[in-house]
Amino acid sequence: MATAVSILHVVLALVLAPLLLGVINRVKAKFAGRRGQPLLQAYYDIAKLLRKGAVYSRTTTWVFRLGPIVSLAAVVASLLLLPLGAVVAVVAFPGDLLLWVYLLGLMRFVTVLAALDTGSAFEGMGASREVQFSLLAEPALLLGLVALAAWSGGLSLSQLTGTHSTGWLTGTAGAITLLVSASWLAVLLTENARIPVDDPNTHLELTMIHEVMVLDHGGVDLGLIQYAAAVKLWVFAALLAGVLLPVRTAWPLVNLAGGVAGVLAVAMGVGVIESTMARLRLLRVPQMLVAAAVLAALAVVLVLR
Amino acid sequence: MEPWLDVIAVLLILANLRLLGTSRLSVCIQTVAAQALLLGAVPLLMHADELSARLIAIAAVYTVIKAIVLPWLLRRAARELGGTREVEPFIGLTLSLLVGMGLFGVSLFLAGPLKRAGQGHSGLLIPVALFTIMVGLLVIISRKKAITQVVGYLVMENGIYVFGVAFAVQEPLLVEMGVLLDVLAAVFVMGLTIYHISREFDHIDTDRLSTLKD
Amino acid sequence: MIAALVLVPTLAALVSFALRRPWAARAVLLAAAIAHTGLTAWACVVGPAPSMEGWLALDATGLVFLSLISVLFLACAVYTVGYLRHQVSQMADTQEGFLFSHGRQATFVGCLLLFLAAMTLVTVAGHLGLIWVAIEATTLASAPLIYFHRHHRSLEATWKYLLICSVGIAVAMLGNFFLAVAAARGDSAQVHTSHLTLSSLLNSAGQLDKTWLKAAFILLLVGYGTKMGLAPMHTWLPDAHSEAPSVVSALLSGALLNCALLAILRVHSVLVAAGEGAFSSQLLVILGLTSLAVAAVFMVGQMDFKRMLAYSSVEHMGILALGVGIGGAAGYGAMLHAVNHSMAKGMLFLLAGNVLAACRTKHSPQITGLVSLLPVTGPLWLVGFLAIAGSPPFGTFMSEFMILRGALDSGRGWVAAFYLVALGVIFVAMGRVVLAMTYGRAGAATPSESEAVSVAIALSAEAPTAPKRIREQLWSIASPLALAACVLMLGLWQPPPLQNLLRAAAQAVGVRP
Amino acid sequence: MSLYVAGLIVLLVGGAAALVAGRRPLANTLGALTAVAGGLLTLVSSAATLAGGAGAQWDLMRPWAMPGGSLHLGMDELSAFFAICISLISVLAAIYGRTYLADQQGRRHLGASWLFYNVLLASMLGVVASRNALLFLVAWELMSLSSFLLVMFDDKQPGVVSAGWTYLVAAHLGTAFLLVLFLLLGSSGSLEFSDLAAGPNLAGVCFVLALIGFGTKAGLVPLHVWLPEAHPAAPSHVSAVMSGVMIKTGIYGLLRILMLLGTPAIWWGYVLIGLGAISGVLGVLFALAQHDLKRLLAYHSVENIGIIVLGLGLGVLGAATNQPAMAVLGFAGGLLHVFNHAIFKSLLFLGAGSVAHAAGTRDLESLGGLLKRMPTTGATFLIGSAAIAGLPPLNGFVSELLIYLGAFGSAAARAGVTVYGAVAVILALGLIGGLALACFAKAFGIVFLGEPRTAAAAGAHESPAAMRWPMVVLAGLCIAIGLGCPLVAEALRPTVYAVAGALGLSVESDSPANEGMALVRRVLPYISLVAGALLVMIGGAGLLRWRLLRGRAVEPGLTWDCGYAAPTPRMQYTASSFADPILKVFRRLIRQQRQVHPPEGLLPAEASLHTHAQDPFTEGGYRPAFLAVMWLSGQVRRLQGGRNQVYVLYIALALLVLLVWKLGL
Repeated sequence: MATAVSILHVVLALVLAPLLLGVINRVKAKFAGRRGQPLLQAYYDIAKLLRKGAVYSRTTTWVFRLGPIVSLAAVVASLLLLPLGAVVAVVAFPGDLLLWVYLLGLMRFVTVLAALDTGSAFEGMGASREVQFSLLAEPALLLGLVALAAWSGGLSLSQLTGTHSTGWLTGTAGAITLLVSASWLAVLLTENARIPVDDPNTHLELTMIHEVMVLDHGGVDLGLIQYAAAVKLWVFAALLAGVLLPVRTAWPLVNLAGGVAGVLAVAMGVGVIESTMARLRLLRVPQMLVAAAVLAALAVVLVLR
Repeated sequence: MEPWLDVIAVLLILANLRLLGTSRLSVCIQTVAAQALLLGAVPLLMHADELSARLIAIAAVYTVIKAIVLPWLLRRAARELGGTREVEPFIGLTLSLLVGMGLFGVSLFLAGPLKRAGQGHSGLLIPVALFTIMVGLLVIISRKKAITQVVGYLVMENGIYVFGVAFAVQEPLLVEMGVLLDVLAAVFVMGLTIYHISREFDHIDTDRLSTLKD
Repeated sequence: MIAALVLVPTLAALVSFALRRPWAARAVLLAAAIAHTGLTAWACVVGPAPSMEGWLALDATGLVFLSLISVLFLACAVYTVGYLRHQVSQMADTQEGFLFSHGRQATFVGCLLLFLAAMTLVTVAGHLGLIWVAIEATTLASAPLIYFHRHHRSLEATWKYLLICSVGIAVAMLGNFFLAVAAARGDSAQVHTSHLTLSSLLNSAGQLDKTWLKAAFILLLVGYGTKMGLAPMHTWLPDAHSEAPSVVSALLSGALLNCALLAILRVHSVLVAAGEGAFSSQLLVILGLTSLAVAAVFMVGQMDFKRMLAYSSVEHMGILALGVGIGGAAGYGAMLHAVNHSMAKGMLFLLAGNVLAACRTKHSPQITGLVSLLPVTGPLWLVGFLAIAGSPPFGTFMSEFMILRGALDSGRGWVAAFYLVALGVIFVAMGRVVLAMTYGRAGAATPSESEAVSVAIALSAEAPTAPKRIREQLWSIASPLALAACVLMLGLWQPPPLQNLLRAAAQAVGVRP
Repeated sequence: MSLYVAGLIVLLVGGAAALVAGRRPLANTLGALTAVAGGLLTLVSSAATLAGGAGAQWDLMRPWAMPGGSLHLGMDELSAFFAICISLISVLAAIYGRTYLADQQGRRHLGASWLFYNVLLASMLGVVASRNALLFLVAWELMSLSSFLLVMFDDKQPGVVSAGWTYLVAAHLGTAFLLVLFLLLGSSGSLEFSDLAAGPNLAGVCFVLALIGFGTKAGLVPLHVWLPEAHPAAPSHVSAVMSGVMIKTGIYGLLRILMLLGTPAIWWGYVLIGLGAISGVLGVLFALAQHDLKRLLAYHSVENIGIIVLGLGLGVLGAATNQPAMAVLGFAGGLLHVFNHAIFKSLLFLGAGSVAHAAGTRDLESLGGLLKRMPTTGATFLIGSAAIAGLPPLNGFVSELLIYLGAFGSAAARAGVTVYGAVAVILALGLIGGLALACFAKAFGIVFLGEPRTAAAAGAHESPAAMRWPMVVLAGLCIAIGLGCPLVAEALRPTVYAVAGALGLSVESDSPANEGMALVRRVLPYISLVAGALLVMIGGAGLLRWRLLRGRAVEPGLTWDCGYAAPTPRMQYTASSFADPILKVFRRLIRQQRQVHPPEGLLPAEASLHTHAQDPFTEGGYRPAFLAVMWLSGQVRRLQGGRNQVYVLYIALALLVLLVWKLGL
C-alpha cells in the first residue's frame, strides 16, 4: 500500500508539475488584478512545443541535443528519491539525499553545457550565472539537510521529512523547521529561476539566467526543458512542503493528499512572493544565498548544541 | 743568565713597539731582523750551562735565516717594487701604538694562567711571546701593503719561536729544520708572489688586491 | 713502503721539473698518479706497519684519506692530460678579456706531484709536527698551481691563499707547542717532542694537562681550520677556487681540505683519548654549524659558479666537522661523507672546467642549456649537483642521512634542525643556478666585445656564439664519469670492506660507531 | 611476489635499454613496451594480492650493503591497492605516451625520457612496497628526481626551468621532513618498518612531520605551489601519471605512518579535515581562475587531494573517538577517491594532451569547438569532467558519497564535538562540488563547445588511435565504477579494514566497524540501481525525442543571437568572463589581477577584460620570503669584502672568542 502510494506520488508529480506554473501565474494575475492565463497554460505550451520540428544551430553538437534529455531523466530520477511529507520515496536508502542533490547537479551541468554549446554570448552569460548561484545555494541546501538529519537521526530523505514528528512549529523542532524552511525557500527560488533571483517571464534582458540559457532550444527540446523545469519546481516544492507539512497520519492516501495540497500551497506562496517582490540586483543574490546558508547553519547549531 | 733573558724580553717589547710606531718600511724590516737576532740568542742564554753543538747549530741556522736571509729577501723585494717606502697603515701610528700597549696588557693578563701551567724561566718571556704574536697579527691586519703583511707574518713566527723557547720546546732536528725550511720557503714564495704582484700591478698596494670578493 | 708513497711523487716531480717537453711531463704525471694509486691499493691490502719510530704510520683513518686523495688525483691527472694538451700559449681572460699566458707545463705538473706528495705525507704522518710540516708543504706546493693562469686575479687569489693559510698554519704551530707542553707536564722538566707522535699521545692521553690540551686544541682547530675552510677562517677559499685552473680547484676541494680535516681529526682523537671528547666535539659542532650557515648565506644569489662550488666546499667541511663532532652514527657518516664529497666535488670542479672552456664565462646567468650544448658534461653537471646536494641515490645522501641520524640519536634536535635548514637553503640556492645553467635554450657566453676573445675562441675551436652540440674530448669527461659512478655506487651499494674501513676510521678518530 | 619483482626488473632493464637506444625510434617503442609490460606484471601481481587475502601477501627481504638499509619489500592490502592504481594508470599513459612522443622521434633523446618514465614507475612501485625506511627514502627521492627530469623534457619552453626548480626544491625540502620523521620513528636503531615506533610523546611530532613531508608531495595547501607549475610543464602522459598517481604516494605515506603510529589523537583528525577543506576549496577556486587547461587540471589535483584528505580526516577522527562507522566510511571514501581520481585525472590530462597536441595551445581562450573535430577526445573529456565534478552516475560521485555518508552519519548520531568536524566536511564537499561543476562546465564548454576561437583550434584534428584508446578505457572505467560501485567497494574492503584495524579499531566481522561497511553494502546497490535507472530514463527520453521528431523538419541554422544575425567566434563568452562572477564572490581568497577596460560612451570602442590569477601562496608567501633571504644574504656578503686584512682579523677574532669562551682566560 505504502509503495503504491509512493508510486502514485511520482505519477501525480509528473502529471501535476506543469500545473504549478499555472497556479503561480494565476496568483500573480490575481495580485495584479488581471484574469491571467488559463491554469493549464503550461500544458498547452508544452504540448504545442512537442508537436513542432526543430532548428539546430550549426555550431551545436550532440551535447546540445543531449541536454534536455539528460536533464529530464535526472530530474525524474530525483523525483524517485523524493518523499512527500510522510509519503516515503519510491527509492529510499541511507544517503539518498546526496544522490538527490547531485542528480540536480547533473541536470544543471548538462543544461549549462548545452547553453555553452551554442557559442552565444547570451547563453554563456546565463550559464555563468547559473553555476554561480546554484553553487552558492548548495551550502544552504546541504546545511538544511544536516540539520534535519541530525534532528531525525536518519540518513534518508524519507526519514528526514517523513517519520519524525516535527511538532508543528513549536519548540526546538519548530525553530529548526522554520529556519530550514526559510533557507530552502531561498534555494527553491534560486534553483527554479523565480523572482527575486530570476524573472521567468522575460528572455532578452541581460539579467536573465535560466531562460537565457535555453534561448537556442526550440520545439521538442524546449518542451522537454520546460517540462523538466516544472518537475524540478515540484521537486523543490515537495521537499519544502514535506518539511513544513503537519499531515502525519496512518493513512498513506491522506498523507499524499495533504502533501499535494502542500505543494500547491507552496506554489501559491511562490506566486505571492513573485507578486510582492522585485527582482534583486544580481550582486544582491549571493548575499541572499549566504543569508540562507546562515539560517541553515543556525538550525544546525540549534540541533547540535 | 736569567737577567739577560729579561733584558732580551724588554728589547723584544721595544722592537715590537718600534714596529708599530714606524712609518718606514725599511725600519720595519730592520726591526724584524733585529728581533730575530735577539731570538737566536735566547736558547743559548737559557741553556748556557749545557750548551751542545746541536743547540748552537740550530741557533746559528735560525739566526742566519731569520735575521739575514729573509730580511735581505724582503729588502730586495721592497726595492724591486719601488713605490712609496711608507707602511701605509689603516689606523694611525699613534693609535697603533696605543693598541699595541693594550695588547701588551692583554698578553700579561693571558700569561698569568699559562705561567702557572708552564715552567717559567723568565717572568717576561711568555707575555712577550704572546705580545709578539699579537703584534704580528696587528701588523698584518692594520697595514695596507702586501710586504708589510709578510713582515707581520715574520713577527708572528718570531713570537711563536719565543714561545717555543720559553717552554723549552726542544724539538728533534728534523721538525725544527722542517719548520725553518717551511718558513723560509713560505717567505720565499710570498716574496716571489710579491715580485709578480709588482709586475702585475703598478705598485704594491694591497688595496688593489681586493677585486675578488662577494 | 709508506715512504715510497711519498717518495714516488716527489721523485716524479723532480723529474718533471727537469723535463723540457710538455708531453713528457704529462706522461710522468699519469705514470706517477697510476703508480701512487697502485701503491695505495697495495697499502689497503697489506696495511703497512709504522716506520721511523711511529713518525710514519698508516692507520684506518689515514688509509681512508690516502685512498680518496689517490683516487681523486688519478682522476685529476687524467683530466689534466687533456687539459694541458689543449693549452694555447695565449688565452683571453673570461671576465676582462685581456690576454694572459700560463706557467710552464712541466712546472705545473711538478707542483701537482709535489702537492700529491705533501698530501700523502699528511695522511701517513704519525707525528703532529710532521703533519704540520706536510700541511705547510701543501700550501707551498699548491700556490704555484693556483697561479697557473698568469693574470692579476689569480695572483691576488694566490696571495690571499698564501697569507691566510700561513697565518693559520702559524697558529697551528703554536697549538703544537701547547700540545707539547701539555704532554710534558707530568713527565720531566724537559719537554721532549717524541711525545708528539700520535701513538705516544694516545697512550699517555690520561696524563696530559687538560688546560693546555684544550688551549692546544683551540689553536690547532683554528689553525688547521683555516686550511680546511671552516668559517670564519674560510675566506681564502672562494677566491682560490674560483681563480685556480679547475683541476687544481678539484684537488684543493677534494683532497687538500680533507688533509686539513685529517690533521684536526688526529688532535680530536687525542682529546677523546684524554677524556675531553665532549670539549672538542662541541667546538667541532659549533664551527661546523657556522660553516654551514656561512656557506648557505653566501651561496644564496651566488652568480659565479666556481665560487658557488667553493662555498659548497665550505658547507661540506662544515658537515664533516659536524659529523665528527656529533659522533656515533655521524662519525661513520662523516668518514663516508669525506669520500663522497671528494668524489662529487672533484667531479663538479672538473665539469666546471669543461663548462668554462665551452662557455668562457664563470658568470652563471650567461650560461643556459648545457644539456644541449655539452651532451656529457651537461647532464653530469646536474648529476653532480644532485650528488653534492645529498639527493638519493647518491652516496652523499647516505652520509648526510647518517650524520642527521647521529644528531637525532644524540638528542641534538636543534643541531639537526639547523643542519637541515642550512642544507635546504643551499639546495634551493644551488639548484636555482645549476638548473638555469643546465636547461633551457643553449645560448651561452655572450662574447665580449674584445677582439681577443674571438681569437682565443677560434684557437680553442669552440664557438660559443653558435650554440650547437659540442663534441667532447674523452680526456675531459672520463674522470667526471668515473667519479659520478663512484658516488652513485656509494649510494646504492657500499662494499663491506669499505664499510669496515670507514668504521675503523671512525673508531680511530674516537667516535664509537 | 616474483611477478612484482619481475615487473620492477623489467621496468629498470627496459629503461636502461631505451637509454642505450638513444635517439633512435626504437627507443620510443622499447621504452613504452617495457613500461607496459612491467606495469602489467605489477598490476596482475598486486591485484592478486588484494584479491587473495592475507595468504597472498608477501614479504621479501634481502641484505643491502648499506648501514641501516635492507632490500625489504612487502605487499599488504594498502600497498597492493596503491600499486594497482599506479600500474593501471602508468600502463595506459605509456601506451598514450608512445604515440604522443612519436613526432619527436629522432629529434629528441627519447631513450632518456623513457628511462626516467620507467624509473618513475619503478620507484613509485618501490615506494609502496618498501618495508625499510632507507629503501623507502631512496625510492621516494628517485621518484621525485625521475619525475623532475620528465618535467624538464620541454626545457626549451619558457617557464619550464623555473617550474622544474620549484618542483625539485619542494620535493627535496619535503623529503627533509621525512628524514627526520623516519629517524625519530627509528630511534630504536632499526629502520625496518616493522620496528618503527614513535617514542613517548613523539607521536604528535611524527604526525606533523609526516603531514608536511607527505603533504608536500600530495600537494596540500599551502605546500601545493610546485604542483600547478610542474604538472603542466611535463609532457601530458607524464602529467597524467604525476597528477593521477604520483601525488597519491603522499597519501600512501601518510596512511602508512598513521598505521605505524596506531591510535591517533583527535586533533590529527581536525588538522586533516581543516587542511583537506582548505586544499579542496582553494584548489578548485584557483583552478577556476586558470586559463591554461593543464594548469587548471593541476589545481584540480590540489582540490581532489583535499577531498581525499577530508575522507582521511574523517577516518582519523572516527578512529580517535571510536566511531568505527564514520572511520570506515571516511577511509573507504578517501581510498576510493584515490582510485577514482587516478582514473579521471589521468583521463583529463591525456585529453588535455591531445588538445594541446592538436591545437598547439593549452590556452582556453584560444580553443573552442573541438568536440566536432576531436569527437573521441571530447566525449571522454566530457565523461571525465562529469566524473571529477562528482556527478552521478559516474565514479567521482561514489567516493564523495561515502565521505558524505560518514559525515552525515556522525551528524545524525550527534556524536559529541566531532560533529562539527563532520559538518565542516559536508560544507567543504558541498562547496567543492559546486565549484568543480562550475570549473568543468567552463573547461569543457570553452574548449570543446561553441566555435573555434583561433585558426589553430579550427584546424585541430583527432589524435591517433593509440592515444584515443587509453582515454576510452579510462572513461569506460569511470562509468563502470559508477555503475558497479558495490563490487568496487567490496574489493576495497580489505584495504579499508587494514587501515582501520591498524588505527586501533576492531574490524572483526561482528564489531561496530562493520556498521560502516554494512552501510556501504546497503547503500551502493541503490546507487547502482538509480544510476541504471537514470541511464534507462535518458534512453527513454532520447527515444521519446526521436519518436517526436521523426518525420518532422529538422533544419540547421545559425545560433539565435537575439536578432544579431552574424555572430562571430570572437563574440562567444570567454573563460575569463565565465569564471569572473564566481571569482568576484571569492575575491578575498584568491588574488586575481584584473585589467578591465569597460565599454564607455555612446559608441564604445574596444573593451576588454583580462584576468591573471597568481597563486597567493606563491606571491604572498614564498616569493617575499625568498626575496627577504636574498636581501639578507646580500647584506651579509659584505663580510667577504676582498681585503686580506679583514680576513686575518676574522681568524684572530675566532681564536680570541674561542679561547676566552672555552678557557675563561
